[in-house]
Amino acid sequence: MKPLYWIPLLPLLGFVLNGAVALASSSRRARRGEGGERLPYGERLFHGIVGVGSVGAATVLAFGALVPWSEQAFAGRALPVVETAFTWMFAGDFSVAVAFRLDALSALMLSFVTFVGTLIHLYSVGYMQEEEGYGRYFAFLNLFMFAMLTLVLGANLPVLFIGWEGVGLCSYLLIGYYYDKDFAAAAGKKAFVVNRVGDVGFVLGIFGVLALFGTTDFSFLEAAKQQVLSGSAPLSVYAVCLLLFLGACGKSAQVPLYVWLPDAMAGPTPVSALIHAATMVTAGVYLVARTSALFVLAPDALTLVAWVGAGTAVFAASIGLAQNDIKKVLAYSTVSQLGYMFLACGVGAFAAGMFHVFTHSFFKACLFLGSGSVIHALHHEQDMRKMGGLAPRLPQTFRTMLIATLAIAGIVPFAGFFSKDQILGSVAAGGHPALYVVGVATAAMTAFYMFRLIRMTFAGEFRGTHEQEHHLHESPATMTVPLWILAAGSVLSGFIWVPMGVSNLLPRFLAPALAEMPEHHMSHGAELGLMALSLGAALAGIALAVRWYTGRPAPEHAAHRPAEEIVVSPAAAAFCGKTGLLGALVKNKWNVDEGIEAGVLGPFRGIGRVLWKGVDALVIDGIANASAFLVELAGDLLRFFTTGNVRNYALGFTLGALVLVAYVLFF
Amino acid sequence: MSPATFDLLAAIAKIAVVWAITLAALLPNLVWMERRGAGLIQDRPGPNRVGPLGLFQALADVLKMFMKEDVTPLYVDKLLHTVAPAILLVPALTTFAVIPFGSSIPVLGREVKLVIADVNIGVLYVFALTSVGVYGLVLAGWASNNKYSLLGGLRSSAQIISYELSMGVSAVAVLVSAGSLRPSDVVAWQAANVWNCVPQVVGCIVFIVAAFAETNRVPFDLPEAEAELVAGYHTEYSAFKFGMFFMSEYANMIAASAMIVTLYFGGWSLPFVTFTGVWGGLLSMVVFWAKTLFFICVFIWVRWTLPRFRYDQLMNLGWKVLLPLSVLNLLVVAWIVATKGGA
Amino acid sequence: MSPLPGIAPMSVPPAAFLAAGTILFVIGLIGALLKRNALSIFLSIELMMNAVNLLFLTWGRMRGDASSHVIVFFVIAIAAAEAAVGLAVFVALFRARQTIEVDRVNLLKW
Amino acid sequence: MTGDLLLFAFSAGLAIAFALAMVVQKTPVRSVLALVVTFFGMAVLAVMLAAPFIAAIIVIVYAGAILVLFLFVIMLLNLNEEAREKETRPVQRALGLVAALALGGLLLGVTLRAPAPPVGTPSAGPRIPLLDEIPVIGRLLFSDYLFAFEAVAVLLLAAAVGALILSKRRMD
Repeated sequence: MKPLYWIPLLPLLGFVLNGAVALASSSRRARRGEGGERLPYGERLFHGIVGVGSVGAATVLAFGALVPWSEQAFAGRALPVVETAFTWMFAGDFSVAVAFRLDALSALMLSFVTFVGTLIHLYSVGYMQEEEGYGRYFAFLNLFMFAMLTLVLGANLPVLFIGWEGVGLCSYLLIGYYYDKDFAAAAGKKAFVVNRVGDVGFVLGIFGVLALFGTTDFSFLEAAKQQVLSGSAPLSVYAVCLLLFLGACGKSAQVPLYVWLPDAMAGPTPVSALIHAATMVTAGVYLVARTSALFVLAPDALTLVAWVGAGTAVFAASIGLAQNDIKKVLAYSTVSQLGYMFLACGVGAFAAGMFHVFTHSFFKACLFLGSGSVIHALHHEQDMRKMGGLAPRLPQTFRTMLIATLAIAGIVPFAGFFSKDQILGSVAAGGHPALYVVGVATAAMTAFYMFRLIRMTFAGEFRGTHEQEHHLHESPATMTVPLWILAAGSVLSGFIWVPMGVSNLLPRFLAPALAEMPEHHMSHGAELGLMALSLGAALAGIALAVRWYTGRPAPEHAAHRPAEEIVVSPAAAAFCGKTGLLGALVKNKWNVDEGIEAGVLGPFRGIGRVLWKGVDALVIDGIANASAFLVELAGDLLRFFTTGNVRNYALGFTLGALVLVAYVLFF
Repeated sequence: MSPATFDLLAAIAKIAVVWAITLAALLPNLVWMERRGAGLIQDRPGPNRVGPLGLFQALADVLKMFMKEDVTPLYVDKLLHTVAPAILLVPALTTFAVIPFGSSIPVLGREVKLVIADVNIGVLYVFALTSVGVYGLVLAGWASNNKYSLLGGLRSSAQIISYELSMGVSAVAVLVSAGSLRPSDVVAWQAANVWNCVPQVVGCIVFIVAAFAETNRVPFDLPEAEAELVAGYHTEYSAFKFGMFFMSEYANMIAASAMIVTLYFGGWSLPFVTFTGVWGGLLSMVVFWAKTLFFICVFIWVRWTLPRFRYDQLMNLGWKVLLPLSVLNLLVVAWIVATKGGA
Repeated sequence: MSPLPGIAPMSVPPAAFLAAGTILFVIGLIGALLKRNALSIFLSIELMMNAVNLLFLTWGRMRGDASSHVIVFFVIAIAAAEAAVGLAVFVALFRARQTIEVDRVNLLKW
Repeated sequence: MTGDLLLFAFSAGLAIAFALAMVVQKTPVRSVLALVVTFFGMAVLAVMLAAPFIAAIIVIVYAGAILVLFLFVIMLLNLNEEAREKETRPVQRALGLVAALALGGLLLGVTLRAPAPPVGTPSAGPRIPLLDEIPVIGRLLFSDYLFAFEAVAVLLLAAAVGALILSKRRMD
C-alpha cells in the first residue's frame, strides 16, 4: 500500500502539469492575439487525461487504502492509521507535523470525495469542451481535489486548515472562472470574504484547542472523550466549540453566513456540483463531526448547532420555493440540506449527519450535473421559465434527475429517505418536538420545490426560443455516464443504514470515530409512524407541485417574451398574491443581502470613513508630514557641509578618526 | 662544517649549476636553435657562416649587441627606460630558484635536494614573479614615449593578466591533486603516481597555451607584432638594452618550459625508474633538462608554424575558452580528490 | 637559510613591525589627503590598506593566531574588488569630464 | 639575529622610502612603481612575520594585478604629469598634513601601548598555531570564515559586473 500522502499528492501533480501547460498555452495565444475559441484537440486531450487521470489514480489509491482498512474496521480490529510526512513547524514543546490520518470518518469522506470527484472530472471533459479556459479549469479542479483530500486526511487541525483554506481558494478561483463577467468576479469575492468571517472563528478555535489540550493533533479527541482538560485553561470548551462552529458555518453556508453559496452558482455547473454541493460545503459538517468529542462536552453549544441547522434548513427551503433560476433552486436546496446535517449533529446524531452528507453528495451532485446537462443543451439558459417540455428531448438527463429528485424529496426507498428519516428520527427521539416540526415542514417544502423544478424544466411545452429548440440535444456520454452512476448512488447509498435494525453498517463503522451519545430508543411502531409522517409530508409537497406546475399550455408567445413576464403556474402566482408581504419576502430571498448591506456594511463604511478622514489623513499623515518637514529642515541646514570636494570629506574623516583615537588614548 | 655553512655552500653551488646551464649553455644556443629551426621549417639554410653549422652565430650576435651604440631617444623617461629591461629579465632568471631540477645527490653524507630553495609556496612564487615581469613590458612601452610602444605595453599587460588567470587555475588543479604548493612535492607526487599530463590533459593543454601567451611568443606575440606596431614595446631600444629584452624572452621560454615539465611532465622523474646515488642524481638532472629542451623545441616549432592571433581572438580565447576549461578541470579534479577523501 | 617559519621566537621586536606599519599608514594617509589626482589618492589608500595588513600580521604573529592571515586575505580580496570598480569609475569619470583631478569634480554639492 | 634585524631594517626602510617617494612623485607612473617597490618591502616583512603565503598573495594580487591595472588605466587616460597649477586650497593642504601627522602620532601611541602578549611564545595564543600556514588558512576559510568567504566571492562577482557596466561606453 502506498503511503496516504500520495492520495492528495497526485491531484497536486495534476495541477502542476495542467497549470504549466495551460499557462504556456494561454501566453502563447495571447502573444499571437488569438483567443475566444476552444483549445486545439491535443491540448484538450492532455488536460482531460491529466485532470481525470490524476484524480482517478488518487481514487484508486484511496480505495486501495480504505477497503482493506474498512474490512479490518468491520472486524473490529482497525485503529486509526496516522502517517507523518514531515515536521512542519515546532516551537518549544509545540510541534505540528504534516500528517495524514485514516479512520472511519476520513474513510467515509475519502470514499465519496474521490468517487464523486472523479465522476465530475469526467463530466467536465464533456461539459467544458467549448471553453477557452479548459486547461485552467482542470488545473484548478485538480488543485481543489488536492486541498479537499488534505482537508479530509489531515491528522491535525493545522493540516486540516491548509485544506480548508485551499478549498476556499479553489472555490474562489472557480466561482470567478468567468472572471471577465462582473457578477462572477463579485460572487467569487463574496464567497471569499464571507468565508473569512468564518475562518477567523476557526483559527481562534484552533488556538483554543491548543490552549485546552496543548496539542492540535486529533489525539486531543481521545483526551476530550476522557474529559482530560489541561487544568486552568483560560478558554471554556463552550467558547472553543462556538468558534469552531463559526468556522463550520462559514464553510457550510449556515445562517447567517450562507449568503455566498447561492451567488457561488456563477461558476461552471460541475464546479457547483463538486464544490458547492457534494464536497467542500460538507467540510463544516465534517469538522463538527470530527470534533464531536469536544462538542458533547458543551451541550448548550450543541443545542445552538441544532437550532442554527434547523433554522437554516427551513429558511433556505422557503427561499427555494420561489426561485426561477435552476441552479439557484439547487443552491438553496443545498443550504437547506446542510441545515439538516447540522440539525442532526446538534441533537447528537453525528452518524446520522454524516449519513446525510454521504447520501446528499450523490443525489445533489446528480441534480447539479443534470441541471448542467440541461443548461448545456439550452446554451447557457438557466431560467426555468424559459424551459419546459424537455423530458423527451433529454431522456437520460430527465430520468437521472427524477431519481435524484425522488431521493432528495425523501421517497422510499431512495437514499434521501433513509438519511433524512434517520435525522428526523433522532430529533424526535432526542425529545425536540419543535425541531422535529421544523424538520418535517422543511421536508415538505423540499419535496415541493424540487418537483416544481422538475415540472418546470421537463414537463409541459417548451417556452424557449425556436433556435434553442432547434439545437436541443442530449449530452455526450462523458456527461450521461456520470449522471447514471450518480443516480445509481442516489438509489443505493441509503441502504448502508436502514432503520429498525435491517442494516447497521454505517453506525457500526463510524462509532469509534464519533463521540458517544446516550441512545434514545423508540418502539418500532413510533418509528414507523414518524416515517409515515415525513413520507406523507413529502408526498403532499410533490402533489402540490405536480398540480400547480402542469406547464401546459405554454403562455402565448413565450418564446419571444422576457422571462419575467412568463407565468408558468397561474395557481402558484395566485397563491403568492394572497400571501402578500410574506410571499414578497420569500420571493426577494427575505432581503438578507440588503439587510447585511444596511446593517453591517453601511456602519463599517462609516467607521472606515471616519478612520480615513479623521485618523489617517489628519493624525497619521500629520505625524508623517511633520517628521518629513523636520528632516527637510535639518537637511536644509546640514547640506552646507556637502562641499562637493572629496578632499574636504577625507579631511573631515581624518579629523573624526583623530578625535576617536584621542578619546581612546586619553580617556 | 656546520650545517648552516653547508647549506649556504650547497645553495651557492646549486645557483651556479642552474645559471651555468641556463645562461651559459642554453640561452645563447637557443638563438642558434631558433634560427636554424626556422630555416629548417621554412626550407632554407639559416645562419651557417659563423663557425661550423653557424654555431658561433649566437656569440657574434651577443658581441654585436655589446658593441653597438646605446641610443636613448630624447623624450623618453630616462629612469624607467633604463630600468624596464632589467625588470623584465630579473624575474625570468629568478624563477629557477624554486624549480627542482633533479632528485637529490648525496654529498658528505647528506642528501642535497637539487632545488635552490625548496619553499612551501614555490608555485605561488613563480606566479608572483610572472606577474612582476609584466612591469618590464609595460614600462618599456610607456617610457619610450612612442605610441606604438605604448600600444605594445598596453596589449602585453592586458594579455598577461588575462592568461595568468587560466594558467593559475589550471595549476591550482595540479596543486589540489598533489596536496601541496611545493614544487618538489608536486614532482614527488607525479613520480609516485602518474604524470599530471595524463589525468589532467585539459589543464595541461590550457597551461601550455597560456604559457605561450605569458611569454609573448607566437601566436600570442601581439605586444611586439612587427606588422602593426613596428616592434611594440622594444621599438626604441637598441644595443645592450635590446639584448636584455632578447635574453629575457629566451629566459622566459626556458622558465616556462621548466614549469610545464615540473607541473605536468613529472619534472626530473621517469616512469619505472628510481634515481639514487650520485649518478642517479646527475641522471635525473639530465632527464629534467632534456624534457625542458623538448618543450623549448615545441616553442620554436610553434613559432614558425602558426600565424598570429587577432587581438579580439586573443581575448576570446583567453576568457571564453581557456578560463572556463581550466575552471571545469579544477572542478573535476577537486571533486575527484574530495570523493577519494583527500590526496 | 632560515628554517620553516612559524614557531620560532621573533628575533626582531614586534614593536618595530608595528611602528613600520603605522608609519606606512600615515604616509598613505598624507598622500590621500594631499594628492589631487584621484588615481594617486587611490594608490595612497591601497598603501594604507596594506599597512593595516602588516599590523594584522604582526599581531597575529604575536598571538600565534592564524585568523589574522585570513583577515588579511579578505582585505586583499576586497582591495581587488575595490580597485576594479574604482578604476572603472575613474575611466568613466575621465570620459565625462576629461579630468580626474578631484578638485575639479565637485558638482555634487548643496 | 643580527641578520634578521638587518633584513628588517633594509626592507622596512625600503618600504618607507619608496612610500614617501610615491607621495612626493608627481608622475603617476613613477608613483605606481614606487608603490610596487614598497609592496615588495612589505612582502619581505610579511615573510619575516611567518606569513609567506600572504607575502606571495601581496605580490601577486597587489603588485601583479592591482597596480598593473593602475598602470593600464594611467596609460589608457594618458596621465603624464599632475597639473602644475597652484594649490587652490592651501588651508586644506596644511590642515590635512597636520591632521595626518597628529593621527599618526596618536596611532603610534595606540599600537605601541596595546597590551602585547609575551613575545616569543606565539603558541600561547588561543587559536591554531602557525605551524604550516597554507592548510591552516584553508581550513579557517572553509570553516570559521566560510560565510565571509562566500560574501567576498559575491562581492568580487558584483565588482566584476559593476566594472563592466561602468566601463561600457553607452548604456543600451
